Amino acid sequence: MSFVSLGFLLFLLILFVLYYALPRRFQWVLLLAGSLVFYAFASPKYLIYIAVTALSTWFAGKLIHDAYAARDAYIKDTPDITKEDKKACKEQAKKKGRRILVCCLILNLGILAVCKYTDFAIGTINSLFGTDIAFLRFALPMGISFYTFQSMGYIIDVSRGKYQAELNPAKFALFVTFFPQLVQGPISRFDQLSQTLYSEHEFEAQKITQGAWRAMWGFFKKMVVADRLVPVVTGIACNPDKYAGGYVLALVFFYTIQLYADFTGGIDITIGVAKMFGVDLAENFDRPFFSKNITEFWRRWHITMGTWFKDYIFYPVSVSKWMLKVSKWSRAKLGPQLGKRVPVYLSTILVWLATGIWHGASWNFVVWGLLNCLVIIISQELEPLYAKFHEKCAFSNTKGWDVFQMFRTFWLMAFLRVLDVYRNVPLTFRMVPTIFSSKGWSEMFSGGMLKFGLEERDYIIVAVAIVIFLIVGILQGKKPVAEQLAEKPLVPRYLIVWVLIIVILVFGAYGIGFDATQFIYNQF
Amino acid sequence: MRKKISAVIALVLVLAITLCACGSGSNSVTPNNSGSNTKDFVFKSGSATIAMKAEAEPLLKALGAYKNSYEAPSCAFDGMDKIYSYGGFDLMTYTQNGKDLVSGVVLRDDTVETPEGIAIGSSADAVKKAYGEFEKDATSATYKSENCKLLIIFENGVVTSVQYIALVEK
Amino acid sequence: MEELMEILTGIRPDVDFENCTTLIDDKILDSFDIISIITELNSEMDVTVPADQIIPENFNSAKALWAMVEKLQDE
Amino acid sequence: MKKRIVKIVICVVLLAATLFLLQKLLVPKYATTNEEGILSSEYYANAGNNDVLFIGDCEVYTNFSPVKLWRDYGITSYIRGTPQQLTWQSYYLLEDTLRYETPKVVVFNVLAMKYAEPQNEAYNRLTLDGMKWSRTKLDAVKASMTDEETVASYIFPLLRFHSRWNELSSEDINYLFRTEKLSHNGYLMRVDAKPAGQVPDPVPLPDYTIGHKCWEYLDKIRETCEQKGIKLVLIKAPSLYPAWYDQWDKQVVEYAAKYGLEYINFYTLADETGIDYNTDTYDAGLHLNLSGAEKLSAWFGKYLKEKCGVEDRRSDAALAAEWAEREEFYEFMKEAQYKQLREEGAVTRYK
Repeated sequence: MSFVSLGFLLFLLILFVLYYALPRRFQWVLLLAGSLVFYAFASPKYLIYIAVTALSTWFAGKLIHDAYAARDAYIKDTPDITKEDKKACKEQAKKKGRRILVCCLILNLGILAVCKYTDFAIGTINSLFGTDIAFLRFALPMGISFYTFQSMGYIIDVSRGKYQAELNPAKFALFVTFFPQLVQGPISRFDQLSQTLYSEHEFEAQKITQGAWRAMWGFFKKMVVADRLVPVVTGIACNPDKYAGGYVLALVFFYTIQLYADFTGGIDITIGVAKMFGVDLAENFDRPFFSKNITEFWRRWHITMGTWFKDYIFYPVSVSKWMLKVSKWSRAKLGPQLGKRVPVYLSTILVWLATGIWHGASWNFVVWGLLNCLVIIISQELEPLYAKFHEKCAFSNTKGWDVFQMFRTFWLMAFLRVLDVYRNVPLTFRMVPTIFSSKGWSEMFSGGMLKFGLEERDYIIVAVAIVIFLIVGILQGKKPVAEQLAEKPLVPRYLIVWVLIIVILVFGAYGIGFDATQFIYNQF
Repeated sequence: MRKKISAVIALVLVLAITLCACGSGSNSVTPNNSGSNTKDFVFKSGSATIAMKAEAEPLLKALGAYKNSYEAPSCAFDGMDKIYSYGGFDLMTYTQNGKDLVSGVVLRDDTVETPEGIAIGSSADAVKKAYGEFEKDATSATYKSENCKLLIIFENGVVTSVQYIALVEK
Repeated sequence: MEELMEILTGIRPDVDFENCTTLIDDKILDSFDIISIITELNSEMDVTVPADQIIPENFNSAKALWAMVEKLQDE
Repeated sequence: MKKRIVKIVICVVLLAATLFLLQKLLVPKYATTNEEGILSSEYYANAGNNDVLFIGDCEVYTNFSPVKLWRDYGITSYIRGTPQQLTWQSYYLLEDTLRYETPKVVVFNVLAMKYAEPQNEAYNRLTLDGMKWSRTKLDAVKASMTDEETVASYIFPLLRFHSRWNELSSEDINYLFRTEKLSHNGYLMRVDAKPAGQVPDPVPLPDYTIGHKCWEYLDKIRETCEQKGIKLVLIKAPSLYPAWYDQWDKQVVEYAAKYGLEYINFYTLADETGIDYNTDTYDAGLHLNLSGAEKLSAWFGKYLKEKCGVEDRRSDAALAAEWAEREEFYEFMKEAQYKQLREEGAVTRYK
């Protein structure tokens, strides 16, 4: 049941009415029931996966909790405990916790790896060794990458003693299966989400309407912009021989807009819907295309994924004993200046490899990850050069320079993202340079772009929408737009909402959206 | 030590159970050898090669005078269905964006045959040899290529009709 | 404490470690700097900082850093 | 708290009103383009007192003239036909009509039996959108939907026609709240003629068996008529193209014999009805023009009177007045089309 469907709206309506009708203490139970129904609709066969992950993680959490409780009890009960004895007991509990953690990680990450990467591995083996192993084509349960990472984050935090484990299995199941965040994230942290997930929520009109506006804004981005661009993007990407040169540049641009609208739109719907139920989810985007360099971009795009990788892969790896040995060795061998960099860059490469693989089971995602890493390392290296440039040239800290930097970051990210669309690394590297050839440019501007089922009106709508994104982005800089909207008097406030609903219904690219005068006498 | 081993075994067991429930789904990318990509079936008459969905105008010139032509509003929407009878076969066209395209060719008698040598009156075995197997003692056989569906109808083992039909997505 | 200050200024000379108390919150130190600090602490002062100690409270100011180092040393 | 509820109610009502208005604006009007779309909605203004009900596709609404049947035999009739109206759609239109009146005779044209599953979305819309909302319409929508359609897009046509926003023409504005009367109790008149000439032989089919869904709904039509004491007559209109294969005809004849129904294949009665395919068809044999339809109605009126006992109701003053109005509109349209034919050489609009 995708977000953009009447079924989902109906499901939401029923759940919303029940949520605020039933006594408050049943609210979180209702959310759990709603989430399971949502999941059953989306992929009934795979309820078992999410159940296994939820139960195994909850059980591991309980075991660790018991182990630590036993440790604390032991220390408390033996008043005259010696320092070594205390240290030994702590060590022993820590080792037990670690063992349970490792089992839980193997099980859940194992399921994710097998479901998502078996065919990828088979494909690679086939191409490397020329073998012909048949694809197993395991189906991917919905949201497996997101809820698995979210649960693993929880169990790692518990094993680190960051917070207490959740002993009530149903409450924990809600944390894993909470329906809005199942499809596209955000990857929440238990200590933040549990504050509002389980608490009782009054019918706060203000918060609910702001949640509704946020969701509508998400629907606008998804239905009016993202879905409208799908035919152009797939049209160009799937016929590389027919559409080269200028078309590739159009593909790069439109795919980035579509991805932005689709992803941030989906997250807006998620956060908006959750807010309507009084639950606050973590923000996943912070006006990403206003960032002036790549590192800043990756602090504002898919924030929860970035922080997840940083907290659970980047830091542990770069601080692990093995890595410290490497840094000692590299410092000795290559001298302090260079030696200092090795551990940091090594862990960065590792993180970006993991990020790439996590995005999808194919080589183009791996290469995309590594390219991102390369750009980050280069910009890190050029840091001193930039610093000098800034002092010397006055122009560099004016508004104009900021805009140039944003422009540069946008296009850099756009070109990296095109790997996603061609889904084939050599093809991408062959197609991108054709932009500079004369191919396709003239044809494109004389009606070539109308070959994908999109008419001029569609491009106008997309252009207007991009301008609206820009304006809202600038407004968002000062204060979240939903709050600004709330402050406005009644008439303009509902006028904006009213126009938004009409724009979605009329200009949305949904249904049998073909030219009506043609529809009676078009040619079959 | 024993406890540890049992934990690992339990773990592997659970992993195995969930994976076998891993029914083969269809949503991952299926290898895309799109249908039978054999060369398109075409019909030849004199110097003209008639392919499905090709522009009708040049073909009409090449085929020369026709015995009879009939034109009726296309039942399936705007534009006109046209049928040109050349005696041995009929050529049918439909209109798309103002242009007439070939929608089909029907062999009417045994004076004409397909490039593969099949005509009205040929035997079922000849058809099998020319185009490939079909269901045993079926009353008709269809062979698909990129733009064309070749339909051959039988009555007790003898070909009674041969038709090229353009595959127009509905 | 002086040794710690030496390491910090070695990595980021442009940052005023004496009295800045929002090194993480204002994103003055990024993940690169944090890792460099930890590896330096390990090689210079033989202190191993476990991953779960990498939290804003410990890294927001030089004093907080020093408190963490002392805690780790006597464990 | 009360003020807040009032505010919300006003906003919701305002929004609903604008969406309804928007829907009215964006839905095709079928006044000057695709006029057949108006047929299914025009019935409701003329419901009641129709002794004969024609149900079928374009072969009923172009080949029979209710005004001619009234003028010559005093028979009151209505044609509930739409383009490519499928067998189950004919059944549901019958069921819909029975909510308003009970005719004495129902005439069903069997050409639709060649389609055994939903054909395409555009024709479905033409048939179903004009129907008034009822349980019957819901069943009709569910039975006719192709897989790309949803029930919601029928309940809220805005979801379907929203993409017409930039094809709006003056027609959409003029006919926002009124409809154009184009049919004569369901008959769409065309006066021009186009001789059929020689129609090519039909193309053999691999399989002639009529689909299960058609028999299922033909049974339902038959059973409904039996329950309501209505006489069911099956007909096949005399069109030359597209072909009505003998193998199909045989199956219908067997069905009619099995249930004691009358089945008239007008194609075989060309000489009796006096149909001449050089002067009586406007599109080379697919549909009859006015003169053809009147010839066919003259023959069929006699049949209805003698075989089905349909009475002559010209003595009823109220009905006579009503039909006089219809005759006047009939003559007005006839003149308008002949005038356009004389001046422009072709008939491009109904009025």
